[in-house]
Amino acid sequence: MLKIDNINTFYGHIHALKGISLEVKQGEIISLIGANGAGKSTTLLSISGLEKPRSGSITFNGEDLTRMTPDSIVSLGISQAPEGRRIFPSLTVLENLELGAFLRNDKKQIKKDIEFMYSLFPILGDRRHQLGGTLSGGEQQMLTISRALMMEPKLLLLDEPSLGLAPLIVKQIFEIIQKVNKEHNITVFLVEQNANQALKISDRGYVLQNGVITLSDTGENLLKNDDVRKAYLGV
Amino acid sequence: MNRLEILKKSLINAILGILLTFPITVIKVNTIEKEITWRWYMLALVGSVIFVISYLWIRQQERQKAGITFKFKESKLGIKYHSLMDKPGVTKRVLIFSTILIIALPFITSPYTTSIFTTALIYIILGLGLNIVVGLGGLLNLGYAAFFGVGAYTFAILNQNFGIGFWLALPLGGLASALFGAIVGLPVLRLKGDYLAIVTLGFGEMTRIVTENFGALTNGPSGIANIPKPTLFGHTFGYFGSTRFVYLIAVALVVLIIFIVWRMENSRIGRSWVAMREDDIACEAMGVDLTKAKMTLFIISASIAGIAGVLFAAKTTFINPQSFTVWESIMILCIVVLGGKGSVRGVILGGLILILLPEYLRAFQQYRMLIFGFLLIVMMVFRPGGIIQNVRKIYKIEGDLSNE
Amino acid sequence: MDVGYFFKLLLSGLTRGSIYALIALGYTMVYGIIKLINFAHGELYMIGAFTGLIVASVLNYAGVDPVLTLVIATIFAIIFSSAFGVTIEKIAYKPLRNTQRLSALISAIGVSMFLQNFVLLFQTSDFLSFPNLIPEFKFLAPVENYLSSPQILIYICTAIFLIGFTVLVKFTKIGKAMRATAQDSKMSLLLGININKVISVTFLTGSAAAAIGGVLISSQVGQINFYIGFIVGIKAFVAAVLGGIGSIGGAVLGAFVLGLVESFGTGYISSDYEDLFAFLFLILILTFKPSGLLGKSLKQKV
Amino acid sequence: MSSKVLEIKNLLMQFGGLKAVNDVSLDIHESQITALIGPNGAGKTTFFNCLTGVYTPTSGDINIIPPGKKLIRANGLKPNKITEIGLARTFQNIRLFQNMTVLENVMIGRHAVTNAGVLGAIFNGKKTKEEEKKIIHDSHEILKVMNLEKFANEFASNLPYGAQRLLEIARALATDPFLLLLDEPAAGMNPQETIELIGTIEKLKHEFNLSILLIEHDMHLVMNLSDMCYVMDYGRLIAKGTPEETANNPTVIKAYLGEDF
Repeated sequence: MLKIDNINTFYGHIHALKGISLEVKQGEIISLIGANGAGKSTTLLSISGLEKPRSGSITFNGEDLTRMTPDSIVSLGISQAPEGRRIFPSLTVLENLELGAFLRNDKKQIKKDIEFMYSLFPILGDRRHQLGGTLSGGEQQMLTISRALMMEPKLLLLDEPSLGLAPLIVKQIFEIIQKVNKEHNITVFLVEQNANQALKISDRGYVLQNGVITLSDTGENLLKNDDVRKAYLGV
Repeated sequence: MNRLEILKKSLINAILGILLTFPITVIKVNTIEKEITWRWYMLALVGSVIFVISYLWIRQQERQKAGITFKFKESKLGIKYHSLMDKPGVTKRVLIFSTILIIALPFITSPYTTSIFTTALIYIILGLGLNIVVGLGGLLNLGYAAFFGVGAYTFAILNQNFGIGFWLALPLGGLASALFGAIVGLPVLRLKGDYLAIVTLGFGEMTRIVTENFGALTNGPSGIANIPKPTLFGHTFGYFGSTRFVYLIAVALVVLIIFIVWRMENSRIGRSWVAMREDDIACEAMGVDLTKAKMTLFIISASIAGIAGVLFAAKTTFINPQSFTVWESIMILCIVVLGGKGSVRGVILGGLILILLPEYLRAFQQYRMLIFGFLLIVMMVFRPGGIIQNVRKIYKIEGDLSNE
Repeated sequence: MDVGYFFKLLLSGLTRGSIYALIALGYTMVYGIIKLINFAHGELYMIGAFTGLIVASVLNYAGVDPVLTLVIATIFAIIFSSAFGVTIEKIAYKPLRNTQRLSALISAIGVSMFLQNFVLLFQTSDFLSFPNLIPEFKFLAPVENYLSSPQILIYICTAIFLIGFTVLVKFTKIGKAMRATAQDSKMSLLLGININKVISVTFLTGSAAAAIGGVLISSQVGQINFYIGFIVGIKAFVAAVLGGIGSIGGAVLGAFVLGLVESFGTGYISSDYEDLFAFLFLILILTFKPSGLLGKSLKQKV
Repeated sequence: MSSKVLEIKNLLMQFGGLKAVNDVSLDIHESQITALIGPNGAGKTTFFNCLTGVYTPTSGDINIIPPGKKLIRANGLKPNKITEIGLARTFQNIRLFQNMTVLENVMIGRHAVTNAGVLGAIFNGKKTKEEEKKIIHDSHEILKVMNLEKFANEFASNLPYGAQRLLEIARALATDPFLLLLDEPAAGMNPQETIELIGTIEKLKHEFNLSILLIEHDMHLVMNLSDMCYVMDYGRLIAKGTPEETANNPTVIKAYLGEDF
């Protein structure tokens, strides 16, 4: 479905991604784990077209993304919930969700989908007319994910959904990720610091170190891998 | 994009440009005679100018996109320059030579040239002063000309009423301006970013308006004339002599202020200013009193403007409120940003360019301000960091300090 | 106290306020979206006024009906002002979107100088008189000492524009996209919003408002020159900041407050200090409310 | 039990109708590590901001008792004053001076304990010169302790993430505090880095005789480090005790940790 082939991305003079290749297949949950600054977010931003790789290609169902603008990439069905939540603080919960469906025109279905999000995260339903900025961190994260789902994505990119959240909320979020993957057939590409939780729900995983992919295997195997255990699981 | 595509795009831009400017360029209205003149030849004129500019513009944009930027160090001239300068003793000789040149300038050129260069030097002083606030402290001040004006008027008024001369007025002007800075600073420094910018602009305009209307002291819009030129131990100069003398004083003041600014930048205080610019909240948490730091910045920068003001009054011997308008403040800001904010060399370069360029663009007469505005845009689009990017002295650990 | 005089000042304050509101809107919208003080915004008002004057003169001297002339002139003014606004953004601001804001400000100053001198050069530095196109409204006869036809027209046009604009921003898709872009442009990109389009629409709407203001005020005052945009631009900017820059309601409120302050200040205190009141009031307000009347507190999240 | 260095009584911080910190009382004792945990939006960071002078609390008392000195009521003091008294903090979302070097970042921390002024800067006399030298020397020492020496001349923005977090702590140490306030020091660190951080914090506590208050989500770190643990939810304190006690407290599990912790 998504194929990244040997991309190199630069931030000014910093070589952030050094020839990364990876693949995401239809229906999978894939996680990309690695330390801060390894280039995880850059990988996601490159897919969404916010960072342009200097070389290499990114294809989605055969279409080359590297030459497309961010909005046309979204229209292909790739949505991203970026790091740090980034909800619109002065818009209401409802308006935030509506903006998630910006490229859609089926008003009735949009309404239904919003109700569906409220059923996934009841707390959002309670706060629908509240401004995004007044939500707590966990609620904001829920809003970010549901907003990304409002695009009816084929591929959902999640950047650190558990960052800075209380353990209880983290658990909930991961359950929802699994749920949308299984029940709604949404492929998920997950970038996580919390390697333990992420690998547990993933079909496969990649380990990124200093802009290079050093390991790739099934989630299960990576959880057992000694290097991974030492560096990312704290064992 | 290849050349043909650029040409095609430029052609389209030219046509769009013609359409855009049509009413203003082609139709001329004479509302007194109630006549309309249609200047169709303008179509060709405007079209071709836009075509050429568009071509150059797009080509340069393409070059920058491809990562080709002009680096002096790597250009032919630059390589020659650096290989020459790296030879031992050359730097010293160049320094001596340029010092001599700078001092000799008024004696080898016309008084007119000397006078223009003096103006440039005054603006360099202003640029250096504003640079402390904008470049180091990151506070945008759009009313800087008011401090300049306070210095100039202090000299003019003190001279008219008490006969005080240039040399005594110089520190007094700086002091008056510093005091004014403190008064302005009190309400202003709580504000941040653009709020600060507009309020300083407001203060600048208010100062000008009060000056224009407070005729008893300032002589209103017509200003104060007959301000004396500086003397040397009571000796007065003739016209040529005093032009040269003012120039030399300006040079001396620039050197002195560069020295002071340099010392401050590399001190505990200067460091706290830079930290404040980087992140004011963290800076405060490190124990820096922000109010005090901002106030110090503001006052020092104001007093530098005050000194420049006294010098300006002495140079022109005539001042009126029109010399201290918003546009003047904007000019000084342009010097700082164009040259490269935070950099002393940048400010010097910016001052020379912004003052000398319009003077020597006089050949183009009425076009000069048009070209000048355009050049500002071009400069910012293609080199937004200014001509010289800031090179701050960085503290480094050399060797092992632990055994000292 | 002379009640009549008071009302006269009040109404003229509202007129000023209306014009400031139309211009301040553009300032605040552009600021909200790209965080740029568009120093050249006042120039768009001037371009609007000039285009209006030129078109109106051509039609007027050709003997076209005054009301029709005014309508056509306003439409042309809107078209050309908007085109200038969008072009300026593309040329002078877009390349600077990711650099320090100060550089973009200098670029805007460059644009302002350029446009002033462009009009000065191709037209004239003298004042040009605007043809008298606004009909006398008969129903105003009983109050004609206080309220003139142009004033009524200014109120009506401003009200219509403000209502239309509110609808645009609050309820349309592009309006929502504008608000989203203003809050987080990167996130808006990730939602599939074409922010270049949003920014263009912002400049277009802002310039259109300025053009309307330009034509209206010129036909009231009766004459214009190339410099009218600068000082009005600064006043409108003051209004936008007064209300809390970035806040649309704030800009409108700030504009009317400023208009009234100026009108009463010149009427009751002294007309010599006309321009002083605006700034004095601004400083007073910001001293007590550093983020403007309706501005959100700038307190950053720590 | 050792003596108190900080005493909070009935602290209330209200934003409009929202009580972000609601009637919180807690004490911090000398040479102890106190942890403050709780769900997101519980008001922990707001509580921190009240202590460090970023916000002025609506009501209640913040009393600082520097070891061997008199009690100081700190409500409404400006952040730099609080730092001068001896409380230093780090920030949840790293706030380094990005375009300054690592060494310079720490040198700013020495600002409050030095005093060269404008005139000193211009004339650069013997005293000023010596003070500058000492600032560099002291800062260098702190970098050594934090194991950041190798980055000394790098720009802060070029540091790896974990090192940036450490630099935040180094910079805070430079102000000579007796109480260190750490806002999520392990946020975004991987488990390996977190383990190292635990060691570093332990070391600091002993070497500088520091009292520490930390906000953290990483229970591993909290359990390993803290002597005392407070739990906040919806602005209120809902539990206190040793880390083990808190981890087993049913209220805490329900509000924060989840069943299978």
